[in-house]
This record gives sequence, structure tokens and C-alpha cells, in this order.
Amino acid sequence: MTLHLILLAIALTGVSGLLALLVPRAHGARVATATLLVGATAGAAGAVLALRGEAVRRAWPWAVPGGALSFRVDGLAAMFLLQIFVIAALGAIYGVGYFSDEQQPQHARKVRAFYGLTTAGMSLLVASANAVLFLVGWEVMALAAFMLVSTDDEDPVARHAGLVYLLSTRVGTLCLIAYFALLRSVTGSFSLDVAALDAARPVSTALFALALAAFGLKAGVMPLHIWLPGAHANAPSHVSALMSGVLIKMGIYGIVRAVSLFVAPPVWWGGLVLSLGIASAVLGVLFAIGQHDLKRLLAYHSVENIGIILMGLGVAMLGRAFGDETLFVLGAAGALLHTWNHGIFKALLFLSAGSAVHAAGTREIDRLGGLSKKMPATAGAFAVGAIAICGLPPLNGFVSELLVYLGLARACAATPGPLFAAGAIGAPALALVGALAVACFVKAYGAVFLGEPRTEAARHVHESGPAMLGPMATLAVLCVLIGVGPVLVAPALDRALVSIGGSGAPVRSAAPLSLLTWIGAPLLFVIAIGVIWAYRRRVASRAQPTWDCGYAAGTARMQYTSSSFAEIIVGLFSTVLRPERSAPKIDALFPAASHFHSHVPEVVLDRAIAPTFRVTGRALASLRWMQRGSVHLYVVYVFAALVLALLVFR
Amino acid sequence: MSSAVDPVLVLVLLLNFYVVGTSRLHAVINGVALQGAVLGVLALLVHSGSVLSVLVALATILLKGLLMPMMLRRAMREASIRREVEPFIDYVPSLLAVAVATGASFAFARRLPLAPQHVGSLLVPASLATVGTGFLVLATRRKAITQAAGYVVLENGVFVLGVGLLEAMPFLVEVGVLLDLFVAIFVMGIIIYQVNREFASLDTARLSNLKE
Amino acid sequence: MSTVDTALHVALTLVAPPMLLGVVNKTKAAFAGRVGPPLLQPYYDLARLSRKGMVFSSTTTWVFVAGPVVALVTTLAAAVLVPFGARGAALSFAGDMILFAYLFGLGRFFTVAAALDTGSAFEGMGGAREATFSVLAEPALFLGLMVLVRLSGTSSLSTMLGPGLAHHWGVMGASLVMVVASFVVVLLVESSRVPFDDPNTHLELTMIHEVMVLDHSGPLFGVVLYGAAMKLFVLGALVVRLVLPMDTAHAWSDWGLFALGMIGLSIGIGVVESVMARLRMRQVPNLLVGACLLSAFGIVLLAR
Amino acid sequence: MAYALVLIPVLFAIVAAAIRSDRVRPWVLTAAGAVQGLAVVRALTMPAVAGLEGWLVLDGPGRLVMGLTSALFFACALYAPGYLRQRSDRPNRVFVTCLLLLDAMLMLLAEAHHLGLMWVALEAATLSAAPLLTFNRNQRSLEATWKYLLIGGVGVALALLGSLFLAYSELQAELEPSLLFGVLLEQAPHLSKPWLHAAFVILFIGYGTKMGLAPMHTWKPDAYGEAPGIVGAMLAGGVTNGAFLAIVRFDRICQAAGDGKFAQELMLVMGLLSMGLAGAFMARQRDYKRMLAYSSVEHMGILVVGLGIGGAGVFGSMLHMINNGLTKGVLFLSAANIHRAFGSKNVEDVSGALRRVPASGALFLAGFFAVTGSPPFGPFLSELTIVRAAFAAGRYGVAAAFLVMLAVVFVGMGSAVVSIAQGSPSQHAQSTTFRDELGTVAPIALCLAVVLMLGVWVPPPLERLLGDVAISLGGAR
Repeated sequence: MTLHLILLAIALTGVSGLLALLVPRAHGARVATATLLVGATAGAAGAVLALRGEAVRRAWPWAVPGGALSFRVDGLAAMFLLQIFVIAALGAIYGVGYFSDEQQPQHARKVRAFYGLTTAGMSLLVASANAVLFLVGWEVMALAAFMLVSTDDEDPVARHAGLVYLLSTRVGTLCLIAYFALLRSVTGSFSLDVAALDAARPVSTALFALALAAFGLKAGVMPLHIWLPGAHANAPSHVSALMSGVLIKMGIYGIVRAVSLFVAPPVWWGGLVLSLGIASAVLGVLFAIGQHDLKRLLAYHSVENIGIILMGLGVAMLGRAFGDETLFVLGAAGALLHTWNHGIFKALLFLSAGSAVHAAGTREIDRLGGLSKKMPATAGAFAVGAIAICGLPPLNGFVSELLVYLGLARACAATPGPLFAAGAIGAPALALVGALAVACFVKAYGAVFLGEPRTEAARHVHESGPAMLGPMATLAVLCVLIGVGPVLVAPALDRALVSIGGSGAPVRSAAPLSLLTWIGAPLLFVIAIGVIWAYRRRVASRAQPTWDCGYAAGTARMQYTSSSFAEIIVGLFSTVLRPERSAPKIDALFPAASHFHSHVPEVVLDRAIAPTFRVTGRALASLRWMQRGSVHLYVVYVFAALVLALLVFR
Repeated sequence: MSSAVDPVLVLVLLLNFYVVGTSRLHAVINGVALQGAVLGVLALLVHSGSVLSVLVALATILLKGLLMPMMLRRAMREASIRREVEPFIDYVPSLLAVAVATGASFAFARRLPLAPQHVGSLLVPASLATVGTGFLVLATRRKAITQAAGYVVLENGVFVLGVGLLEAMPFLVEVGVLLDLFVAIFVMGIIIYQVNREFASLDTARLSNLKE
Repeated sequence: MSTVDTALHVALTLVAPPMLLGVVNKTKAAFAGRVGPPLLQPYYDLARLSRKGMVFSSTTTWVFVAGPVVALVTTLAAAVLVPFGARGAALSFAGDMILFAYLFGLGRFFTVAAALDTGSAFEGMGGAREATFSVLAEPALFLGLMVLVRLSGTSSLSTMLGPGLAHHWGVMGASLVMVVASFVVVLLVESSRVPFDDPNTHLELTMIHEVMVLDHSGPLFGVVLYGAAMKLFVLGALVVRLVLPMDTAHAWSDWGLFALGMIGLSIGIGVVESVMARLRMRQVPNLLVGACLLSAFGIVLLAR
Repeated sequence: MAYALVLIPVLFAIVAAAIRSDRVRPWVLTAAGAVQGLAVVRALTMPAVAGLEGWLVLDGPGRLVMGLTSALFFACALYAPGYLRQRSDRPNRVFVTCLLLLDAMLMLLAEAHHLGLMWVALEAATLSAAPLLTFNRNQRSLEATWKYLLIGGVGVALALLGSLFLAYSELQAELEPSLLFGVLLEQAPHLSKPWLHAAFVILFIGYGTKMGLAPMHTWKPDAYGEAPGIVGAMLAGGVTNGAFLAIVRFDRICQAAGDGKFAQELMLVMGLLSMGLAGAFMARQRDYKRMLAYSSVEHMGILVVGLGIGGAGVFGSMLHMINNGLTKGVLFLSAANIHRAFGSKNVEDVSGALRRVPASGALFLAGFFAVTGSPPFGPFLSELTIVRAAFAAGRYGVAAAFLVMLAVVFVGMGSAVVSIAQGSPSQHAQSTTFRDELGTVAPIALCLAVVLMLGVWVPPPLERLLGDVAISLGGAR
């Protein structure tokens, strides 16, 4: 039953958009969305069943070399499946309002088709227990997502973003192929449901490295994140939500699966994952602060949150390495819960950002402002997402970060040196990340939704319709629900931990989850009472313009912009961020009108990858003389090949 | 196997030098034609007297000694050119190169053990040296006609060995091979004709528009 | 922890904070050779503000009023988690130190958002500074907390600052000294005191906290001031317990010791504010990084 | 049956030559494709097809090549009428006739079980393709044809030399000289080693030239770049595989002689070299038809690498031959449509193919994904099989190099294909008359459908055949 529901969901979501191509345009959106919703509901039901029952395994023969239609839905898979289906469904509903045929006659059908395919690809790979099947799901997801990223292919920026994504994802896929082929040479089959491997063999290290590269690229681990900002920024917002919310998590899923193949991973594996996590988290949030593009900013936060997830995973691996089950539980539960949480609040943020961008027609933060008066629901949703992503209580982000923190603290207090180092470095790093995230999101929220509108376009916005607000509200409620009642999700986490080699120790025994309800609920209540009290006082009071310190000619453009807000932090970390500024030199007493421009580039892509490509391209181009049109030279090649081959191979 | 085989093979080798050493296209074509005819004789000598060898010899002399040179001469007339100009390797160095190729062929042939009936013969080195000469002409001469002639030399080199293997290559194949070669030269002739018309030149060094 | 203690804990949190400000101001007055305002002047101020009407900027939204309220409520919630001297906290569990720190984060989010809500360049500037400096203060705090975690083997504030602390002072005094120094810096920056901020000036360009609340008025401004005082009190309690790790075994003497510690701390702050000038804004990050390094050294010392 | 397979296209060629109307003639191709398709299906279902006293034997590899060639020819034959109607400015008598002759020679090549006959078939195929290349009658196509003839001729000459060497290896070992594969295989263990080795090397270089392995590939970009798409498809999917079939047979003789290792090393080196050079030349390639030619070079490299790895690699290589051949059909034919629509084969002039010719553009893009080994298309399975064979054989270096080359190729090809497919078409492109129509799109879609099918379902008979071939070549399933 469970598996059938999920297979039905894969099939329905996959064909949803294609089916819609067969019906008249007017009904396309309805058919596609309805099919996808039915599929997603079935899938979500299946995932919930799987989270409550035993792991499901089933295999059918498949006439493909090395392939088998073999499926496995255990706790871990079910967790990811549930996330996929919920967010895909909400995104699809949102898409009805956001990306309708009327507004996007050229693209709407295409986007629906590939949206469904992406969803199906993801759920297929998660449910599969065979490498070939996994790769099929993986690449369907990756290529469909490429089509989604380059939806607006007439815009060169979007096209470039699509290309960067396409090239990166292929490099990842090739690593993945190497990984599975190597795994097969160890286990003798393409089955992914394999008995525990010995981590001490050299081949295991290679496996781990390949998995980390392949899945890390998809997850967007620093410095493999190069494709991510452009892709998330340029895709339609519900696609960004799907990609950032669940697609990059497929990388996490892969890493978790890869690591759990081994009984006791060496200490340095955990250390490496933790370090990568710290690097991603810190650098991700730093780059986010420097962005002017709202969706790019959110994209960098995906890098950050992937970092936090990896930190949890690193802690879990260290726990494994030292045989500390509690540490494993804390780290793994933190990582997995954060995977869910990030999916929820990042989707919420992208959807609400999309709503704002849709209304105002620009992604430039410094051209927005004051939207919350016209779009209170969107603003509220964004605020909930922002608080959640900063990991602040009493929302869901805090719960998962707390688990990671508890793991780090436990590590810090433990005897072995590596654990102590992990905790002593990890916890303050996470604190730094938290504070940076607050700075970044208060900036984004403030600059976009608060204050006065900076442009006319931002002044004349209006609130989105129910199709868009509904999914946002649902996600916001989920943020609060998991934040205030984390015990609700604890059984799912327990189930998932068992499927990756946990001993069955419940998360609740390792962390004070139920206490969070007793703190969170009153906190929310008191804050609500206080704010309502203050707001009622406000309604009864006088209103005047903001105090302008006596300067009478203030304009909306004199507000503190997001760039100015971030200026000090960007300056503090300029060694990494390498901000570019072009400031006019003002030397006259009455200077003419002028421009100031600042920009934080994608350092890894612009300073490392792109130059490497240029140099390599030039080096390869220097081989061009070989094929310069001279048939005489070509004859020489044949002769040389003949003579050399005769001499070498005899 | 007749004792006259080796002198004939030496003639083949000498013709290599002749073809490489001259700039006049007439001389090149004549050299190639003579080489072809000599191969026909060779076939007779190697398998003295069998019907098969007579037929092959006749076919060879007809095709390689008469028809192919005719085609080339016609192309030459159409294009009204007489001399090869500025080869990529000049004539004297070319002669030296052929000498080196011949030496190398002898050295390489020592590695290949011969069948009892061929022990001591020049069959293999002569074949390889002629193939090498063919490559040299193909790679260094500018005129399409010279290149076509070089291709025939290359084929002649292959044929030297083929003659030694007449039993292994029954008549049908042998003639098929000859016919194919003929058609190849024929097609080349057509192309040469068209090239000449389109480019107003037969300098293949000018055929370098297609490149990276 | 008895019910009485809990009640006392909450009551103290609610009532005592303004008193600290009174002590600080008295100390500064004494240094300046003035009589100074009455000790209870902060209470009078709050009472006065609560009776006033309010003026709101037409630019603002509900976020503007939420700022002070959330700041106050979160501080109050954080106070419940902090041990007041040897008496422990009203509520303690594994990981409460994280909740403690993050509650302040929530407060900060709303305070800064409220500042941005006004659309004023000055308040935006203040918000940016507040957010920036906390970025550096937060790791300093956590590095210090990790020292305590390492020493005590727990992540609960009440336990790490509990009876074992005195023993750790004996063994790992050097580390703890560094933690105390680092925490004092965090305390000063978080509660906007000299040398980071001067609560007495009103020059917008030089301030952090004050400049964020330019538009708040009346009772809401009272909430702001009250919240700020409470934050000082809560963070101060942490430092006091660290410096006075004694355990007298008597409830009332424990409370007394704590009270004395808090008064001492206030006097200390007053002294600092009297003898030091406010730092130039550009040097603030350096000092905070210094605080981080101090705590980090504290950890490194433990690595032996 | 063995004769019919060759004679059917020859007869149709005669018919085509006899027909006067340029409009009617292309339909002869369609008819020939259909009739030949039926004949081939019949032949493939027969347990044994032989003729000419063992000179014609349809063995396993031959069946694969024949099936592939006829399928590809069928697609081209469906496509040809639509295409030639677009090109009504050119007489097509020579074109259609030679295309049929080429097809006939490929059929002969597939079933020739005699070294000499195979050589003759290849030479004849080479020659019958020459007039096809000059279809456009311009300087560029002439130049391409000259280079094709000259380099191809050298390759064919070497192939003959190698055949003679192989025959001499029998003579020297005092065996009954015979050029029949069956006999050669039986006698393989006794062949003279020095002659066998030299023979294999020369044959490999010779047939490798026809296959287009680097560095003997130089004619390929010129020929494919200047020829009509149909010719490109038939050359890249037909002639090259015929040459590969020959190499497969020589490899089998080497295996039977117990000298497989040496042959494998040679194939690995040349295969990786081909992949690498192809990748290098595809980077920033400005001409998309030349790019497809380099892609062909790359995939020929993959084929011999698979053969060189052995084990399951042989299986993968055989499967890849089919996948690549069909995918090349998709790519060359859709590229031809794009070429017609935009009037340029320069990447810089062509953008927005998805808007200008939506079906052709989409097929081109899908073909690109397929040829670069993206699941769920067929080439993915075959490449995966080769990679896993490399790992299983412990050839980690080869596997790593293989994957790196695939990445390089993807970067080069991907950049060009994406910029062709996406964006907005230029003014000039809007003004050309070419439009997607059923005749020029459906055959390509058919090819792609088969490629897709081979990626999600390898029909059991095909799987068995591939497995048998692999095992006969010393490989594994």
C-alpha cells in the first residue's frame, strides 16, 4: 500500500504537466495542478504511512543492464518524500496564481511540465534502491530543473545561470556515476540496499570523496555552490522554492545514505564534513549579506543552511566514530530536522519574496520598501520565514539548531581531542552564523517591507491572491507548529535514525523537546498579548511623519538601504567577500549628479572557476593548429600514428 | 619463387626514388605507370606460370600501367599544369627521406619472420619502403595530381605484399582490389577536375578553408 | 529550587533592573562630584512615561510597536533561565544556554526591525550597528560558554554556574578570568554602555541603541528603557555569578551575596563610564574581536 | 537472404537512377528503407544467414551493425523526401543513387565474413559516399571531399596492408592461407605473433581512419560539416560502425590468439586520445556541425575504450554502438533542420532554435542530452556499463580519464547547444522559409523515441544478442 501510493505519486506528478499539454490551453493549468495535487497527496499519505510503519522494500525485474526496479521506503526516504510532496504541492498551487497562462503565455505550460518532472525525478531517486534507477531519477530531476532555471531564456543572465547550473550538475552526475561504479566494484551489484561496508579500506575513502563531491555539488556546499545563487535567483519563485526547499536536499539525502553505508566512519570524515559545514554556513551567510538581489540573498542562505545541516551530520559522524550514540542522535536528528525546517521556511521565504517581486516587478532590494502596508499578509509570511531561518525561538529553525548545538556542546565536553575541537570551534561558529543571519534577514525584511517605498513601482503594489497566500500561510503555520511542538516530529526522526543505523534511542531522550512547547507557547502568547496591547494604544494615538532630526526635505531614497545596512559587515569581512565599489571622486564644492555602485561578486565562480575555464579554454584552443586545414599535415598524422603504434605496441 | 624477383623489387625501389626526385608531372606519372607494370611482371615471377597469376598480371598491367596513368594525364591536360612547385620538402631532401624510409623498412622487416618460400627476399622491405614513399609524396607535394600519384605509389607498396600472397588472396578479391583502386583514382580525377574548376588551381595547400 | 525562590527570582527580575541604573548614575555622579539623581529616579522616569501619550510615525506598522514588547518579553524569558547567584535559575534544562542567547536574538530582530520600520536613516544606522556588533559579540559569548561547558560537562546554565564552579576556579582560574573579561565586554556592548555606546549623549551619529528608538515615545519608550535595564540585569547576573561562585548554603545569604554582587557590578559600570571615553565607532569591532580572542584563549588553555 | 540484403538497395539504386523526376525520386529512398527494413527484420529473426560459401555470414556483431544501419537508413529515408523538397534547387539523382549504394555496401560490410570482401565493401562505401559530400557543389564541399577521399584512401590502403599482414601471419606459420574469418579464428592460436601484432596495429590504424579515431579523424569535421545532415547521419551512424565492426573482428582474432592484452592496450590509448582530442576541439567550437563531427570522434573513442577495457565493457561498447548511432541520427537530422531554418551553421548566428523551430530545437536539445549520456536515454546505460567495467577491472586511471573527458565534452558541447537552443532568434532567421513539418520532424522523433526506449528498456532479444557478442569477444554481460 505504502509503496503503491508512492509509485502512483511518482507517476502522477511526472505526467501532470505533460498531460496538460494534451488538453486545451484554457484547462491546462487546472489539469496539471489537479493531477500533481492528487499525486502529491497520495505520495504524502504514503510517506506518512511509511513513517508510522516498517520500512518497505520491493523489487521488480527491469530489462536494463545492471538495473532493477527496486524500491526502498524506510524512515529516511519517507522523511524526504514527505518533504518533496508537501512543498511541491504547495508550490504548484502557488504557481496557479503566480505563473498563470495569462501572465506567462510563453512559459507557463513548459514550467508546469518540467515542474512535475522535477518532482517525479526527486521522489524516484529517493525511493529507489538501485543505482541505475537512482541515476535516472537524479538526472530527470537535474535536467528538468535546468529547463526550469532557464525558463526566461531570452534574458542572457538567466541563460547564463542555466548554463552554469547545467555544467555543474553534469560534473556532479559524472562523480555520481564514478561513485556507483566504484561501489558496484566493491559490492558486486548496483543495489543500494547493501550490507555495512568496512570504512578502513582505501576504496572506502574514494567512495566517500566521490559521494561528497557528487552530492555536495547538488547540495551547494561551499565551494561547490557556484551554480546555486544564479539558479535560484533566476528561476520562477515557486521553482526556486522547490529547488531550494527540496532539490538541493537530494544532495543531503545522498550524503546521508553514502555515509550510512559504513559502520564506523573514520574520525576525519566527520571532521571534514563538519568543517565543510562550518565553511558553508559562515561563508554562505556572509555572501548573503552582501547581495542586492532578494532572491540571490535567499539563495546564499541555502548555502548557509546546507552548512548547518552538514554540521549536524558531521557531529553525527563523529558520534559514530567514537561510539557515542547520543552524539549521533543529536547530530543526525538535528541535520534531518533542519532539512525539513529549511525546506519549509526557505520555501516560505521564496514564495513570499516571489509575491513581493511579482507585485513590484523587481528583485532589487534597494528599489523596494514599505511593501508591508499594501501587502500585510506577504510581509507577515516573510517575517515568519525570516525569524525561522535565523533559528530564533519559538519557530522551527530553533529546534533543529538546538539539536546541533546540543551535539556540539556534548562534543565539547567529551574527552577525545577531536570531539572537543569540534565543539569548541563548531558552536561559536554556529553562533556567528546565527547572528549574521539575524543581521541579514532583518536587513532584507526591513528594506523590502518596512519604511517607505523607494520607487513608484513599490508604492503601487497590491496583495497577492489566495492561491499564492494559501501556500504561504500553510508553510508559516508549519514553521510555528514544529517550533512550538517539536515532539510532533520526534517519532519521524526516530524512524529515520533507525534506518541509517541508529540504535533506536529516541530523540526525546537526548534533547528537551517537550520543554520547548512549555516555553514557546507562553512566549508566543505573552508576545501576542503585548503587541496587541501596544497596537491598540497606537491606534488611539496621534500619527506624524518620522522624526527627521530637523531636516525638512527628507525623501524615501534617503532611507537606510540594504547596502548601507550591510556596509560595516561587508567591510569587516572584505578579505573573503572582495566587494567591488565604484565611488565618484567628489572634489568640487558643488559636485554634479553622480553614481555610487557596490557589488559583492560570486567570488568562487568569478575569481576561481571562470578564470580556470578561460585558461583551459585558451590552452585547448592552442591545439587548434593541429586542425588547420592542411591535408598534408593530416597525412603526416596518420603516418605518425602508424609508426608510433607499430613501435610501441609490438 | 624465381630468382628474378629480387631484381624486379629493386627496380620498384628505384622507381620510388625516381618518382620522388622529379618535379615534372609527366615523369611522376610515367614512373608510377612503370611501377604498376613492373608489379604485373612481379606477379608472374612470384607464382611462375599459374593461370591465376597470368590473369592478375594482365589486370595489373592494364589498370596500373595503362588506365590509371591515363586518367592522371587527362587531369593534367585539363588543368594544364606540368610541374610540381615548391614541395614542402624539396627534391634532394625527399630523396634522402626515401633512402631513410627504405633503410627503416629493412630494419623493421628484420623483425618479421618470413615464410619459407620467401626467405631472403626483399618482398617485405620493398613493400614497406614503397608505402613509406607513398606517404612522403602525399604529405609533401602540393599538386592534387601528384598526390593522387602518391596514393598510387602507396597502393603499389601494398600490392607488392599482395603479390607475395596471391594464394591467400584469391583472384576475385585481387581483381576487386584493383577495380576499387581504379575507381578511387577515377573519383579522385573527377574531384581534381572540379577542384580545378572551382579554385582555378590544383594547389592542395590552398584547400585549407575548412579548419579550426 | 523552591517555589519561594522561583517567586523571588521572577519578582527580582521584574523589580530590580531600574535600580541598577540608579546605582550606575549615582556612581557617575559621585565621580563627577555631584549629588546626582535619586537612586529611584529610573522608576520615576518609567512611571512618568507610562502616563504620557504617544506619537507614532505614519510610516510605521505593527512591527514598530512589537519591537519594544518583544525585546522586553524575550529578556524576561531569558531571565528565567539565568541563575541568580547560588540560587539557580527558575527553569533549567540541557541546552538552556542556547535558548538564552537566542531569545536575545529574537529581541534584537524586532528591535532592529522596529527601527527600520520608521524609514529614518538615523534609526537604520543604529539598527545596522546593533546587528553588526552583535555578530561579533555572539561568538565571544559562545566561546565563553563553551569554556564553561567543557569545565562542567553540561549545557545548562544553572549547572555550569552551579556548585562546581568554585572548584573550577581553583583548577582552571586562568580560563575563567578570560571568560569573565570577555563576558564583561559582551555585557557592555549588549546593554549599550560606555565604551561602546553612551546612554547620555543624544548625538545621533555616534550612538547605537539610543538612535534606534528615536521615534518611540510615551509608555512604549518606557517599555524600551525597562527592557534595556532588564537586559543589563540579566547579563549582569551571569557575570556576577561567574565572579562570585561562592555557595553559602543559606538561602537568604545566597540572595544577599547576589544582591551585593549586582550592586558591585553597577558600581563597576559606573566607574568605567566615569573614567573612560566612548570608543570611536571604528574601534568597536576590534574590541569585540579581542573579546572573542580572550574566550578562545580560555578554550585553548583547556585543551591541555 | 544474404544476397537479398545487399541486392535490395542495389536494385532500388538502379530504379532511382532510372527515374527522371527529382520530385518523385526521393520516395524511392523511403520505399527502399521500408523494404530493406522488413528484410532485415526477417534476417535478424532467422537463426542463420549465410552465402557465397562462407564469405557472407551474418554473425552477432554483424547483426547489430546491420540492424542499426537499416534502422538509421529507414529514418533517413523517411526524412529525405521532406528535406530534398527543401533543396529542390539541386538535382538529386546522384545523391539518391549513391545513398542507396552506400547503404548496400554497408549491408555487405555487415555480413562480409571475408577479410578481402569486407575491405572491398568498405572501400566501395567510402567511394559511394564521395558524391554525397559534394551535394552542395561549392568550394567548401569540394575541399571536404578531397580531404575525405585522400585521408580515407590512405586509411583504406593501410587496411589492405594490414589484411595482407594478417594473411602473411598464416603463411609464415605454414597454415593454409585463408582470409575467411571463421578459418582465421580457428587458426588464431597458431598465427605468427610478430605478423599478427603488426597486422592488428596496421588494421587498427587503417580501419580507425575510417572510424575517425584521433589522430586519423581529421577528415571528419570537414566532411560532416559540409555534407547534408542525412549524409552526416549515415556516415556517423553507419560507415563508422562498419569500420568498428571490422576492428571488433580483429580484436576477436587477437583474443583467440591469446594476445588480447596487447590489442586492448592499443585500443585504450587510442580511445582515450580520441575522447581527449575531441573534447579539446569541441571547446568553444563555433560550427555546430563540426561539433557533431567531434562528438562522433569522441564516441568512436568510447567504443574502443569499452572494447579495450574488456569484461562488461565489451557489452557496453556494443550497446553504445547502437545508442550512439541512433542518437547521431537525431543530432545530424535536427541540426540539418536548424541549419535550414537559420541559414547558418555558426553558433554565433544561431540562437533561439526552440522558438524558431520548436520541434527541431527540442529534438536537438534532447539529442544533446542523450548523446552526452544523460539518463533516461540509451547512451547513459552503455556509458555507465563501460565505466563500471573499468572500475571492476581495476582500471581506475582509465575510468577517471574517461569521466574527465566526458565532462570536458559536456562543457564544450553544452555551451554551444544551449546557446543554439535558447534565446531569441535573429531577424534574419525569422525571414527564412523553412518550417518544422511532419516529414522533417517525425523521423527524428522516431529515432529519439528508440534511443529513449533503449534507456528504459533493452528488449530481451537484443540483450541476449549483445550478451552473446560480448562473451564471444571475451567480455561479459
